[in-house]
Amino acid sequence: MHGATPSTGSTAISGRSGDGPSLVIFVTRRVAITIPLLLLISFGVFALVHIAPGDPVRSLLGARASDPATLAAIRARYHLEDPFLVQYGYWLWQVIRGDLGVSIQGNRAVTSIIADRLGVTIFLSLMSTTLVLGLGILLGAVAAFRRGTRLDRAIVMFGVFGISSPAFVTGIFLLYLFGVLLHWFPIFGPGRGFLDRAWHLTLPAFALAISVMAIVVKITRAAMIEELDRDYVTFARARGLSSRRILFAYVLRNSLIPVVTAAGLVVVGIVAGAIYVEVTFSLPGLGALTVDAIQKRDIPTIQGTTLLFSAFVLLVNLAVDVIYTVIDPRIRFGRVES
Amino acid sequence: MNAVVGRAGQEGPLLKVEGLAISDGAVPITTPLNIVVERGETIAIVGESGSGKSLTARAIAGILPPGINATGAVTLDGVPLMRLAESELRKIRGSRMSMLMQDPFTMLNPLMRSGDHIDEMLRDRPEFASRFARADEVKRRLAEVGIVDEDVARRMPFQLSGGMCQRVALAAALARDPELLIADEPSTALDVTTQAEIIKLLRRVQRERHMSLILITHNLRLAFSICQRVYVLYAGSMLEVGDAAAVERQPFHPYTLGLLLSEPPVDIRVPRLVAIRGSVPRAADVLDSCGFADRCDWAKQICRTGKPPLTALDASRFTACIRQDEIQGELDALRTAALSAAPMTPRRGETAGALVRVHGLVKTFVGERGRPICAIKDVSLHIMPGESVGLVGESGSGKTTLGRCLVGLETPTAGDIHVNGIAAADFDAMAKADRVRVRRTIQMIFQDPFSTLNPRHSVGQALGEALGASAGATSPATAERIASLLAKVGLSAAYATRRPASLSGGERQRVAIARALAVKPAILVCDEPVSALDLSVQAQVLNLFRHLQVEHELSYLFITHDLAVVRQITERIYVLYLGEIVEEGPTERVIGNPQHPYTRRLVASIPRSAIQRAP
Amino acid sequence: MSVPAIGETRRTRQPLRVPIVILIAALIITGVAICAVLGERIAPDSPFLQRLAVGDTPPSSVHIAGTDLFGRDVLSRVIYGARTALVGPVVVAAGAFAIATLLGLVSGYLGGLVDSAIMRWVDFMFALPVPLVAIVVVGVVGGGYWTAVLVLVVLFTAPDTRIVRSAVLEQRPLPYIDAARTLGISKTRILFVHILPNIAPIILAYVVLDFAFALVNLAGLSFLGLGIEPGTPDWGRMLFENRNILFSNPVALLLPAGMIILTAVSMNLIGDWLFERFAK
Amino acid sequence: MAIGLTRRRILVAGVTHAALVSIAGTFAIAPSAKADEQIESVTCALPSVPDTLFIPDAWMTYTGAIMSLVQEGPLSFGDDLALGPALADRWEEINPTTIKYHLRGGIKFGDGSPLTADDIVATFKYHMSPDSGSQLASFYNSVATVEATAPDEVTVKLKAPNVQFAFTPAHMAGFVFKKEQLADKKIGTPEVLPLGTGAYKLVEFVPADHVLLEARDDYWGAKPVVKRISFQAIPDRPARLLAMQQGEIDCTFDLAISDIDQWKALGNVDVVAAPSLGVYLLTLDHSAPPFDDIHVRRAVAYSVDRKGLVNALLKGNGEAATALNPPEIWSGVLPSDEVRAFYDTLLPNYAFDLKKAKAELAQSRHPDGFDVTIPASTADPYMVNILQSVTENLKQIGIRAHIQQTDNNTWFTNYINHDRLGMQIMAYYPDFADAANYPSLFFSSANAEKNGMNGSNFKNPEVDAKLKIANENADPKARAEALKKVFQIANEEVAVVPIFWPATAMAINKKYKLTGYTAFWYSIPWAMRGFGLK
Repeated sequence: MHGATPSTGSTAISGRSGDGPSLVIFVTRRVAITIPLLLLISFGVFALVHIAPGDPVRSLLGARASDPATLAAIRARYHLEDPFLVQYGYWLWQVIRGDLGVSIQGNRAVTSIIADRLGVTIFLSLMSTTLVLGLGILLGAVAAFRRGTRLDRAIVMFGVFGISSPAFVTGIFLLYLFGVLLHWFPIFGPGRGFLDRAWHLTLPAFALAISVMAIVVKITRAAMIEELDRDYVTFARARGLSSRRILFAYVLRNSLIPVVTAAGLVVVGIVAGAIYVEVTFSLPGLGALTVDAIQKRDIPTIQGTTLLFSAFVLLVNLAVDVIYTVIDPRIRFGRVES
Repeated sequence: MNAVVGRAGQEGPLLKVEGLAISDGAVPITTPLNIVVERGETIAIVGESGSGKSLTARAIAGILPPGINATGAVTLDGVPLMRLAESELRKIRGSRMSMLMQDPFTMLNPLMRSGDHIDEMLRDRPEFASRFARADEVKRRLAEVGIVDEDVARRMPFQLSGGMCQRVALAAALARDPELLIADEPSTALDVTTQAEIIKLLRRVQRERHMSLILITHNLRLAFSICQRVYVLYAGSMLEVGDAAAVERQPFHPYTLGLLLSEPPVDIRVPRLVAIRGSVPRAADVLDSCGFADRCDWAKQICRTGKPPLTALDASRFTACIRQDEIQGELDALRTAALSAAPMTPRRGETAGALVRVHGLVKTFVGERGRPICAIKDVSLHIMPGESVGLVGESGSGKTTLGRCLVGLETPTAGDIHVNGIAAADFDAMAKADRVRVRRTIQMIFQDPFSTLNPRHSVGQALGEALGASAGATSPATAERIASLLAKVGLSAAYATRRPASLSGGERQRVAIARALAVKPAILVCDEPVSALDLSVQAQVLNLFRHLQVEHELSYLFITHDLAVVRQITERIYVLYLGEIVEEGPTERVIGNPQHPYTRRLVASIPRSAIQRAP
Repeated sequence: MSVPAIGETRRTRQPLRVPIVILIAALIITGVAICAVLGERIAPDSPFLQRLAVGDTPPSSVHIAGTDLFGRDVLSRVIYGARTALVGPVVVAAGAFAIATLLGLVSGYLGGLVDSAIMRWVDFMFALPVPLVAIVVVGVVGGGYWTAVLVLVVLFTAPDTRIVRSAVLEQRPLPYIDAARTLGISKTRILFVHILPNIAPIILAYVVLDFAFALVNLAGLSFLGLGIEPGTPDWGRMLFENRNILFSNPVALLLPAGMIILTAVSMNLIGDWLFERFAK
Repeated sequence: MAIGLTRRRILVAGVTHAALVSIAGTFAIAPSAKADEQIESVTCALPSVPDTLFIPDAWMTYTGAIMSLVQEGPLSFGDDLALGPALADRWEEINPTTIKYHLRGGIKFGDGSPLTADDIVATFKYHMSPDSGSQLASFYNSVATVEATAPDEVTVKLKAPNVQFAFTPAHMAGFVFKKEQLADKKIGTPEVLPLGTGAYKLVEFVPADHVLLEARDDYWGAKPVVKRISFQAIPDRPARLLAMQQGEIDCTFDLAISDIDQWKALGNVDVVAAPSLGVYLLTLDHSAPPFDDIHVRRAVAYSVDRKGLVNALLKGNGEAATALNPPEIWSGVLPSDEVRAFYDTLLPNYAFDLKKAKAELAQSRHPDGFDVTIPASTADPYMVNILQSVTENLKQIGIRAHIQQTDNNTWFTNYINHDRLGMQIMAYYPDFADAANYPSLFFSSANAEKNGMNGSNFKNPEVDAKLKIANENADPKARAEALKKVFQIANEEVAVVPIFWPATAMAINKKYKLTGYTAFWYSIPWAMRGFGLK
């Protein structure tokens, strides 16, 4: 993955300014950047209809009977006679009102298809995010504290394996081992009800988590090692503070900031991984829907899921930036990063 | 070492370090060291970089970095520290022995309010169980270190100045009232005036608490000014130990003498600084000889046949020089000569047309959220051909910005710069020919010797580029031209093939000077060119500057915070304070008789030795 | 303020000590590269020869890794498959970094409007979930292996540009650059003779890491049946095709899966090591 | 339709001269298991569960597999694929363009409301209305009017004689909805589950995931054997296999034929197979180079290893196709053994032979070969794999063939638009069994244009004439002779390159049996056709 390891270097001069307004300004500005990004993404998503080879009407119509009345309806709905940008305007307006069009495979509103599928994906993502953060931070911390030992090397190696083996390969492996050979976990379906669902989604969540966890392990480990070497940690030790206090108030807390900033990467990893994992484990989630729609060239559905995924990633990034601002006083109080 | 007489009425020294040897894996960092600290005593461990002084301090406190280990015995008030478990040691740290570190900006947890650093030290104590009791105590503790502004406790560390941070850290280190404080270069990272305040504060606190203090420093002058005894550490070995006053008066080891002599005096301009040749070796490379032998004028074969032991000369004096009795006479003579050296009269530059003329220069940076930050406000100055001018100021005074404006690295917001009569305020707006002429007139030497050379280029490549690819270069670089450049800065032609990584700081700075000289400039802007160098090397480079000035009729704009350095190298100085020139005049006048309150403060903050110069 | 002299350690050139793990990783990559170059010549059997009458069979003495649905020798196909496993990721990593290096150098060194424009674009690209976009674009636009490679090049360029730019920004304020500027060295020379060699280790490390990431992503696309032309021996495609013969010849699935993991792990290890050793 | 976009997607405007085949008759439904053998519940896996259960919006075999238990049409397919009664106890052809259906009395929907002729009319009209956008609208292309001519009688008038409409009332296209529900926009969603007159009613539906059915007590026909049936989506083939192995599911439909050996190996499973009546073929554009050259076409025909493909891809569960029509589809015209015998006489015999293929190519105007790209739908389980083999063989004789994977829509749109056809692969499954169906689609010159299935652009006046006879003549003998001639010409000219006739298969836990599994499994209430404990 790409090193978005943020600098936590304590450089720079303090700009002494009030804290209140600067946070508001920062968040406002960050939101203001997000909106054009969302628009750009929506534009790309809209353009899919036209990027797709062939007649856009065909793309939107799918295999439905192409009698003149239906064709006319499609043309009218998507304003295909208008210039490209005008079409986009109309489409965007519909999207803003919560209308993503109609799936070509069943005349159903894309929004309601997505609504049906959303639950599984959210459950899966939350579960594996919990795993990624919980296990990832734990492993990263253990590796940092046992730096240079076999345990450290084993953890680092595990991370490298995780990031190197595609989620679907891990998935097939887990499925075969725990589902088929050991019968510990069910091998298909998302389950019904909370506990049953958690039970069914355990293997998929692990497969997903393993492929993403490396990022968190790597960053936590690096940040922790960096923190352990910091002057203020040495100073805290020199003052005789307890190791618990040093761990929690100094090392862990400070090294979590870069982990938070990596949340964007984690979310991208989970979204992408969910696609493969849902396919591997036959889960009726958004990822499987996307792949299915691609295989059937169901453009409206592809547009819907892509827009949703991208918007989600954008919003998480926004949230991460805001959280980051709140938890790191250096930014909250408006320090100049140099 | 047990010969040191304890103060009457006390039972033995507070801290006893015996045979402390530090190593990085199998690579030794120090030979076995012995240190004694009496109750209420202040000692200094003095050494240049690589001497192992900081690690010695950390070994005493039991907080060596991972991978570094120590053997020997450290006894604090009868308790053998090195045999204690980490959990036991933790109870001693902070409450009996505490430590203060060098960089005030990195010593405090950036995510914790400054008051909490003191607060967290108090939590274990029953009388401070309540938050309010602790808050009161934090206030009291901050007051002790001179912070009366109650708001400081609530601020984040990055909102405080370096001096403030150092005070907060001191209060935190002292929060459990330790009997021993180890201060590792507590003032080095601070501005000159703040340095003096922090040292004063340390002394006051030490006296009031009757606390023992170990001061780790590279600054002999500072050590002599506040410590009772001095330990001189060099390449991992103790070379000399003794009463501060005695050592200063009559050093027994050639190294100590060299250090003393190479330190430029602030009050006079000496004809030539006494430099120690070469640079500090690694401890591992000098295991079986006197560490200083290679740089010593008196070294004989005997110095290289084994590590000379630290031997007692009288009750309070120790030296590791085995030829001490033979050479002491010469040492004394040199010392006396230096003290009585006749001040050199600086040569005055001609008063004809100025080489560089700056008028009404203003530089504003765009700060956070578009707020302008004024680095330089209306500065005017001039430099005559062949003249060496000092620009003195602390960090944030705008002195570096001014220098960068002169060589076109920054474009001033307003004002004029004329170099050789060419308007050179905005390099982008200049005609190409003019730009080439200005570039060939004015060059710059930078502060950090470690990044002043491209690590991927050999010395020859760097100089070759300056000769052949710089603005207006007409002829290609040849090996001869490179060799002659190297010769100008006192390096042999063999250096051309070397890479920066294999050079010492002083050598790099020489190469950087040679590179600047490649275009035969009339003036060099030198931005703190020696401040990152070890004292013994600093003198070499300063001598080189002086030599080059005479040889090539160079002008200098010498930017520095160090009055002693400007004293040695400049004829006239400008004092820059918060972007404005507050005082200007001949160097001896400004330092000898400062007018502006800021200049006075600056001059007053220099640690003075007890010994007065012979009139 | 003065840089304190303490803690200044002399950096001497240490002999290059390569950990055993990295040696093994390098050996694996070399092996894969040899397979890629020699392909059919070292394969025990033609990777294309179909034996429809035989069909999928488990490993035997004739076919060490068994055969696939078409009776093709799995081992030979895995050996031959090293070609697409290496070529695509190499093109992605090298292509993305070639573009990113140019953009990053220009953006980081020149600053100003050019920088803002490039960085806005990078911000936008950065907000996209790469694998999802690759799936959607390759899926909708169609086209084969090279479409997938091209899409990944474009998608990888953004994060790579950011890496190069921040590396440039790290070098830019260093005195040796100032010195070169003061001497009037041309911008191009500063960029390519001074800055580029200094950031090259970082670029190299990330090229290697990008390779691993590209390999995994291309395999993912193949696994979904996108990208590569059917019939081409390709590890990802073999996963997709041989998934359905999991029970009759598991090796047909496990071998390419193992090769993907092994290659990606090796590349990741080498990249991490390069980064630790040279770029820090 | 997962595989099924191929399934009579375009209902053939070309076959307008429908034959007057006698289709009236009676048929007794095979008796269900006895009531005392009742099974509590059965879980059945499908490769996917649709997003809606409203057939007009979800024309997939999997929708049919579920809804055929819930809904019924006026008629039904028997185990022999012939038409039988269902909601209509009898039907008659008044004339070639008028059919009357007489409803059985006392039939109730799942909610207890009675079935009326209006419901049938409303259903038919819904499919016919262009506003509704029914995916099955083409089944009703030939219908002029539908009327309830009596409370228990529905009369359908055709625009022209059309033999194929006769099958529609038995197909899932004819499943009858309750009139009121058709007006509800939400029909098919979990909120408004479609009602039907079938033996089961829908209880629970989670789109794309699972469906739960419950047996009705008030069903007009035989008592259902299984009380509850649930359908679970398991798209992944190995996962489905694993689920079966673990006993988590009892049965599954639409097995990938190539997996059959693995299914059989499970031990606790019976695999039930039947001819699917489908066919895989290559079309070669006769109207443009290089396939306008008979030698090139023959070279291609010799390059297809049909037996090998049947072995490798179908694991023997199918037949190498020597002609377009699977033998079973001739039923009613010619017994299948006679068909096979006839096929053996066809000359030349294009058995796999690369030497002959090379020789043919050498004789052609393109002795050095040429480049050709063949689009293939990734939704179909065999197309890409067939082409992997074919392209490899073609490469060996010098034709540089490439596969272009596309989604089903693109592939089909490309095919049906007749735009630069070159070589195409086609998979076709019928919705009813009629021997003239395939030849009319693929060989008639009327279909050699946009929206026609004749992707070879094959035009032959004699073939057209014979097809007219086959389509309009009711006499099986006459039809057989006409069709034989058609196939002889088509074979000689290489009108298409047939590949294989796959079987269709489902898997069922060994403790159960299912006798009534046919090619039309998705249009019949399978749980009522011989399903029960062994």
